[in-house]
Amino acid sequence: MTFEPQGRSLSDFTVELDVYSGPYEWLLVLILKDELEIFEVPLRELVASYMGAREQNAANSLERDTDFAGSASALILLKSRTLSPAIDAEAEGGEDETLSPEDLAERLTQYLKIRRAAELLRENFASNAGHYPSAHTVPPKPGRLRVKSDRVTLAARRAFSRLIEPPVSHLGPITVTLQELASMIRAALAGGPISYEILTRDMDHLNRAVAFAAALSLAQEGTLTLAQIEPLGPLTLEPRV
Amino acid sequence: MKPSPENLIEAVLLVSPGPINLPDLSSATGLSRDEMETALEALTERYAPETSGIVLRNVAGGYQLTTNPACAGAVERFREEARPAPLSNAAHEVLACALYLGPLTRGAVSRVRGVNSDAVVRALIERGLLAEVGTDHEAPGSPALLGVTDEFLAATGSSSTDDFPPLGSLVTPEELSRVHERLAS
Amino acid sequence: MKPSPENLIEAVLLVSPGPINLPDLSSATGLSRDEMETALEALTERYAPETSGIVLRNVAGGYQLTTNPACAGAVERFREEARPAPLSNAAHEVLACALYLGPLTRGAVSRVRGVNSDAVVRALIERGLLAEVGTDHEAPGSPALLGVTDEFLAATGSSSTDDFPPLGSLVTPEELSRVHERLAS
Repeated sequence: MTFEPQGRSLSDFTVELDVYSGPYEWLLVLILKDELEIFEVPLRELVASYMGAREQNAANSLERDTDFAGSASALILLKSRTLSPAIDAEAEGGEDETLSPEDLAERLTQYLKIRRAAELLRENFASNAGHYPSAHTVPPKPGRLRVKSDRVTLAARRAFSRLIEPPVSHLGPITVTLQELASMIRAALAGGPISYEILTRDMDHLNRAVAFAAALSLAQEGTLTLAQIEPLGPLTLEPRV
Repeated sequence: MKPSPENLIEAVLLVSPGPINLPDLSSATGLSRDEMETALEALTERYAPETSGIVLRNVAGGYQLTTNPACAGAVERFREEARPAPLSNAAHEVLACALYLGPLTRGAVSRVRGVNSDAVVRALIERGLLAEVGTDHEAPGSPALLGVTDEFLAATGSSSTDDFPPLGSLVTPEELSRVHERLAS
Repeated sequence: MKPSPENLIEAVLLVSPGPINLPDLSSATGLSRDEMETALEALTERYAPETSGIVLRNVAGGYQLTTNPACAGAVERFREEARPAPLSNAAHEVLACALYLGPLTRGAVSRVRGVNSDAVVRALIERGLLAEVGTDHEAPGSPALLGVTDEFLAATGSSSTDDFPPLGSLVTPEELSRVHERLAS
């Protein structure tokens, strides 16, 4: 890995995830442009990947750490908002009606059915994959083809506003040491609930922030529960059984 | 040689980019409905997935020759293309909404799923599985209505949307009562 | 089913628009020369002009499936009556490039879109929507310049390219300058 002494400190950080592989900065752009669903980005892996690629002694390590912590926390906020429709609806200004239990039950039932239908579709797609059509098609007779002009203008908008990834072949591959913080938290949880303060006692600011991000991600996955008895009071990580 | 009905149908199927419905097949080949049905039965056997590398499928309201998925590896190597990545959970949910509740607007999809679904809808339109099939003139701003496409039917191996089991049958009464219980508690 | 050598070859032949030579066929299917030759003999019989509407031909460049000339009437009628396959999103994007930025070279189209677009360009030229309208003498190798055709205008129901909304109304000035940077690079 090479470091640029100034400019964008994370420009050389690349990530390898199932949903995306390439420069981290472009991952952020894709998420912000809604071209990649934040829903599908495993934040824990992202944090692990950063920690694995981190070089303590690099000249701009502080700047890099700060930038990463900043953008990672923004992603967490974005993801939690996506997962929480209540906030979404509020932000969009609509749907502030309170649902009666019957309505809520109706909605959940509807969603459950759609969920099941989605599972059925997944099976159908999987069992029908691999049917490729004939390539021996004859060109249609001139004049029979209709092109919708609004699709052409839509395509113009799409093609001309698309951000194109810069070539990254000159960047060396990053070897990711896996899930440092997440496994550290898991190990700590083996001894029962642990307070966030104790867990992060010996950490610097950045590590504390990243540990929090990892804890949130583990909570989302269902590995642990975050308990905070009083608002702004001490935070406890509890293993979920 | 005087071509048989099977021959004529085979030849037309080879040059068709998508599934051909019976009226189009009849008008190209000049065969009667009965002749076509007999010939298609014979061809279904000739191009059966158990014995042939090319298979005859009855999808999206028509007939189509495609490669046998058992040979997909060789085909993908030849085309130097990997199989497209499988769809996400979110994408399957959006398609399920369009299939069972559609045509419906983007807003309606998002309401059913509880999260904004616009990006997923856009990706599915790109892949040709979803399309804007009309306009909801009642709603403010006359938003577009989304429906599944013939390509969706072909990709799921269905002849029509009627091939799918009714939505109500996908959830058991026990599951439904669990939902109500959880809400009551 | 475990596909036989015949099955693998059939499938690859279906997705190849032109003749395939034996080395390419072998690298796609993983078959040895002997296996291929035995299989091709069997397939030549299966797809013989005396019995089949699809025939296997051994032409200069290799092996190819084609329609049986005896079925040409049906194929021609199908071609005349068939509704052409709708254009893909990629095809619409290439047309948009030619319409709004053209005449421009194949390379410029690929740079603007960020992906190699040669195959899409070829298909659009075949369909008569795009044509080589000049030469870029400045560029190395003097590549051809592409523009939309009168047929494109007819297909969109427009009388001239001025019927389309101006580019400035579709994208922001920043986006536009990025596009021009890519064109110039």
